[in-house]
Amino acid sequence: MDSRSLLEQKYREIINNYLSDQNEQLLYQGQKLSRKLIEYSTTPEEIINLHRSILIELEPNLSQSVLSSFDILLEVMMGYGLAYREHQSLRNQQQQLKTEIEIARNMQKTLLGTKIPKMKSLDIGAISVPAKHMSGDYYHFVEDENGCMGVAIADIIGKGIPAALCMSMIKYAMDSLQENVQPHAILESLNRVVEQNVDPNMFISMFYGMYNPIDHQFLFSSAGHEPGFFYDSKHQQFTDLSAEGLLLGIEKKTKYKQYDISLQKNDLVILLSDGVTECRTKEGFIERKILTEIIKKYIDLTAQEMVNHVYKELERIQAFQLRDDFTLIILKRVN
Amino acid sequence: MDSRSLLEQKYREIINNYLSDQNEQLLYQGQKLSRKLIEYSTTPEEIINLHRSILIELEPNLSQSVLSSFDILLEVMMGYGLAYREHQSLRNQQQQLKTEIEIARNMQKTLLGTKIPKMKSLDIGAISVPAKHMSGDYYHFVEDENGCMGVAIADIIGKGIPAALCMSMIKYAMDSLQENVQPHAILESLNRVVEQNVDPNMFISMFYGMYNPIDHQFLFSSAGHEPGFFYDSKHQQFTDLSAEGLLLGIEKKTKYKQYDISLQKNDLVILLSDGVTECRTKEGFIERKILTEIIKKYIDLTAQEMVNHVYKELERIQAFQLRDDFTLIILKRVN
Amino acid sequence: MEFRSCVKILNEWDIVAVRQLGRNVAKELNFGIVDQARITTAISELARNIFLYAGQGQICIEKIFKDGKSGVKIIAEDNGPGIQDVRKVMEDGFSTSGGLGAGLPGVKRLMDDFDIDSKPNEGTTIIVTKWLR
Amino acid sequence: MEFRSCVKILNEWDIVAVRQLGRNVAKELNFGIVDQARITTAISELARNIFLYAGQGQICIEKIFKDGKSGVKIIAEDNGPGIQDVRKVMEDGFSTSGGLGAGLPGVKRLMDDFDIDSKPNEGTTIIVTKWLR
Ligand SMILES: [Mn+2]
Ligand SMILES: [Mn+2]
Ligand SMILES: [Mn+2]
Ligand SMILES: [Mn+2]
Repeated sequence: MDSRSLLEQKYREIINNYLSDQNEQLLYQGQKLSRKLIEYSTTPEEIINLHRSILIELEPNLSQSVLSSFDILLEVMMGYGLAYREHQSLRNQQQQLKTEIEIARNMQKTLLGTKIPKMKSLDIGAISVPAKHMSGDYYHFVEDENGCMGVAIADIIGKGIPAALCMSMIKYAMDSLQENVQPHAILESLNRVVEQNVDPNMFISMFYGMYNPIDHQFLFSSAGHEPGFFYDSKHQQFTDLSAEGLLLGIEKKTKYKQYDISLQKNDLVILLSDGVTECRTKEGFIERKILTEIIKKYIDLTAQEMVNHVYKELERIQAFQLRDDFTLIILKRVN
Repeated sequence: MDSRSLLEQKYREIINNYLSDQNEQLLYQGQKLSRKLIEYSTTPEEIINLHRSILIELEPNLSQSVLSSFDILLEVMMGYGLAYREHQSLRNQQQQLKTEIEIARNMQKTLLGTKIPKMKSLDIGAISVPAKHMSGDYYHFVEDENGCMGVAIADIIGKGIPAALCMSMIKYAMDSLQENVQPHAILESLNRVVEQNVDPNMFISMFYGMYNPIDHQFLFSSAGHEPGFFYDSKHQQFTDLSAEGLLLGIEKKTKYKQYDISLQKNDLVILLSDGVTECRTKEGFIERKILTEIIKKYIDLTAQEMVNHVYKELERIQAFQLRDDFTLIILKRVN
Repeated sequence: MEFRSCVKILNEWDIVAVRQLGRNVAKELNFGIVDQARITTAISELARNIFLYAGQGQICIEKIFKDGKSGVKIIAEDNGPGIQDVRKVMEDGFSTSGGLGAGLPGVKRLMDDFDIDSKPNEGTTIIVTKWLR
Repeated sequence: MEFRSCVKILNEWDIVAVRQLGRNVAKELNFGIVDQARITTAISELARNIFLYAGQGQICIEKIFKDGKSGVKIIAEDNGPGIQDVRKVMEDGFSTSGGLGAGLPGVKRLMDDFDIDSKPNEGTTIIVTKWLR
C-alpha cells in the first residue's frame, strides 16, 4: 500500500474509533494526520471525496440529499484546492528567493563591512539590522594616521533591494575619498558623486562625525540625517545632536555646516537612523524621549551591550516587525 | 446582513436547489461562490462547519455518526486552514517583493542602459531577457571618435539579485575605461578591476568585439564567454566565433588573445550568452545546430526582428520558463 | 475515429455548456469524481478566460488514446487580442481576475500537459490534457 | 477571581490533556465550534513547540473578562534554550517542523493577541488571547 492509501486508511480508522468514543486523543490524531496529508500533498478536494466515501461505508442508507450535498461541497472546495496548490508553488519560490537574497545580503555585508576601531579613550558599540531582507542603512568607521576616528552613518531613502543596490553603488565613492578631511568637506564631495551617478529619485541622508582623541572634540556635519543625541553624564541630560544640511543628491553645490562638541569622561554620542526613532508600536510611534529613557537604563554597560539591549527592547515593543532599517551607534568616552 | 452571511445564504441556496435539480448550472454557481468565499477570506474549516449546519437543517434526523464524523473532518481541515492563511500572507509578501524587485530592475535598466548605435554599414539587433527578476547578463555598445563600434556582452556566473548587485559594481569599472582601446586590452584592464573588487566567488565571462566600418574588420577577445557565430552569407555557413581566454576575476595578470574576421556584405556576427544555447526543453538542451537553424529561418529580416523572433521561438520551446538570462545580439553588415 | 466535440463560447451560459460536456466526457472515460471536478474546473477557467479577455472563442473536447492510455484533451481557441507577455501570465499570483491560485497556472496544475500559443492581435490557443491513471 | 488552570507538558499525552482543557474552557465561554477548533489547534501548536524544542514546560489556560468582553488566554512557558532569532521564527514558511502554515505565525493568525518573550538559555514565554465576538 502506498503512503497515500495508508493515510486514507488512517483517516477511516480515526473516524471509526471516534464514532465509538468521542475523545480528544482522536481529535489530536486527526490534527497530526492533517499535517501528514499536507506533507504528502493531498488536496482538500480529495479529503472531501474521501470523507464522502467513508460516510457511504458507514451508513449504507445515507440519504441521497446528504450525498448530493457533497457535490457542491466538492465544487466549492476546488477553489481552495487551487489556492492550496498555488501555495505550495509560492512557498518554493519564496524559498528560492530567500536563498538568493541571503547570498546578496552576504555580498552586501562583505562589501559594506567595517571594523569597529579600538581606541583607548573611546568605547564604541554599533548595531545595524535590516527591516527587510537587505539594508539601505550604512555605517562606516575610519581611523586616520593622526589617530582621529571618522564615523559615517547613512540611510538611503527607501528600503530593501533597490536601496541595497544604490548603497553598493555609492560605496565605491566612499572608498575613493581622501583621508584626513573634515566632515563638512566629506559630505560635500560625496554629495557631488551621488548627484551625478545615482538614480535621480534616490536620496541619501548621512551624518559624518570625527573624534579627536587628543582634545576630545567631536566634529560633525549632517546631510538631512536623523539627529543623534549627546549625553552629558555630569548633568545626566540628553540633548539632540542637531545639524542643518540638505540630503545628498539634491543639489550639486550644497555646502554643509560643521559643528563641534567636547566630550567629557562618560559622555556619550549616540548616532542613529530614523528606523530607531520611527519605531512603531500598536499605540503609534515611540517618542525620542522614550528612546533616551531606554538608553538610560543601560547607561552603565559597555557601548556594545547598550546598543544590543536597546535593540532587543525596541524589537519586542514593535512585535518583532521592523518597519525600517535600524542602525544605532554609541560612542562613550571612557578615558 | 454582512457579505459573509450573504455568502453563507448563497451556499445554502445552491445546495437546496441542487437537491431538487442536479444540474451543471448549479455546480458552476458553486465554483463562482468558491471564488467569492476566498475573496472574503472564508477559511476551509468555516466551510466544513457551514456544510454541517446545512445538513442538520436538511435532515433533522441526521444520524449521530454522520454528525460526529464532521468533528474529524473539521480537525483535519484546520491544517488546510493554516496553510490557506499562510498563503494569503505569503501572497502579500510576494507582491511586495515583486514591487521592490521591479524598482530595482528599473534602476538596473537605467544603470546598465545602452543605446544601439546607428551605423551605415551595420544593422544591429539586441535582446536581453532576465530568467528571474533581475539580470546577471550585460551588454553595452560604444562608438569612438573614429567611428569604430565596440560591443561588450557579459554574463555573471550566477543569476538574480546577487548577480545584479555584482553587475552594478563592475558597471563603474566599465565606465572609467578609456576609449579607443583594443578588445584584448579592455578585457585585461577589466579583469584587474574585477579581481580586486568583486567577491572572490563571483566570476564574469565577457566577450568584447570592435567593428571598424572602414575596413569591415571585426576584432574580438573573449574571457571564457560562450562563443558566438559568424555567418558567411556567400556560402550560407555558420562557424563558431571561438576565442580562448580565462574568466574575469580569476587571475590578476591574465592576458587575452585577440582575433579578427572580415565581414562581407550580408555576413552576420551573432553574440550570445549561454542562456541562449543552454535552452532546456523537455527533451534536454537544444543543440547549437538547432539555434543556427532557427536563425537561418529569419535571415532575411532586420537584425532586430531576427533576435526578437529567435527569442520568441526559444521561449516557447522552453514552455516559457527561462533557466538562465538570455542575451542575443546580431550584427549584420548591410553596406 | 476519435471523439471530438466543440462549444462556442459567446456568453456565460456557454461556460456551463462546455463544463457539462467536459464532465460527461470525463465520466465516460471513467475518471473518478475528484478528477471529473478538476477537469471541469480547468475547462471552466479556460472558458472564463475566453469570455473575459477575448470576448468569444471556442472550446473543443477530445477523447484521446495513446500507448494504451486514455485521456481527455481540451483545446481552447480565440481570435482575441492575444497575450502580450505569456511568461507573466504564467506566473503565480499574477492573475487578478480569479481568486487565489486561479488563472492559467491553476489550469496547468490541474492537468497533466499544457501548451499555449499566443500571438498579439491574432489570438490564443491553449491545449491541455489529462490522462487517466 | 479569574479561572486559571495549568498542565505540565512532559510528553505527548500532555498535549492531548491541554487540548482537552482548552477546548472545555472555550466551550464554557460559548465559543462556536470553529473557534473551539482554532483555540485547540493553537494550544496544540504551542504544546508541540514546548515538547519539541524545550523538552518540557507548562501551559496555563485562563478565562479573562475585560471591558464587557470575555476571552481565553493561553500562557505557554518553558525554561528551554530560548529562541535565538525571534524575527526569523515569526517569518512565514520558516517552520520546518510543521506542515504548511504551522508554527508560531500560524498560532498568531489563529488568535487575536500574541506576545512572545524569549531569552537565550533562559526560556520562552508566549501569551496568546482570543476574544469572544
Ligand atoms: Mn532607508
Ligand atoms: Mn530609514
Ligand atoms: Mn549569469
Ligand atoms: Mn548565463
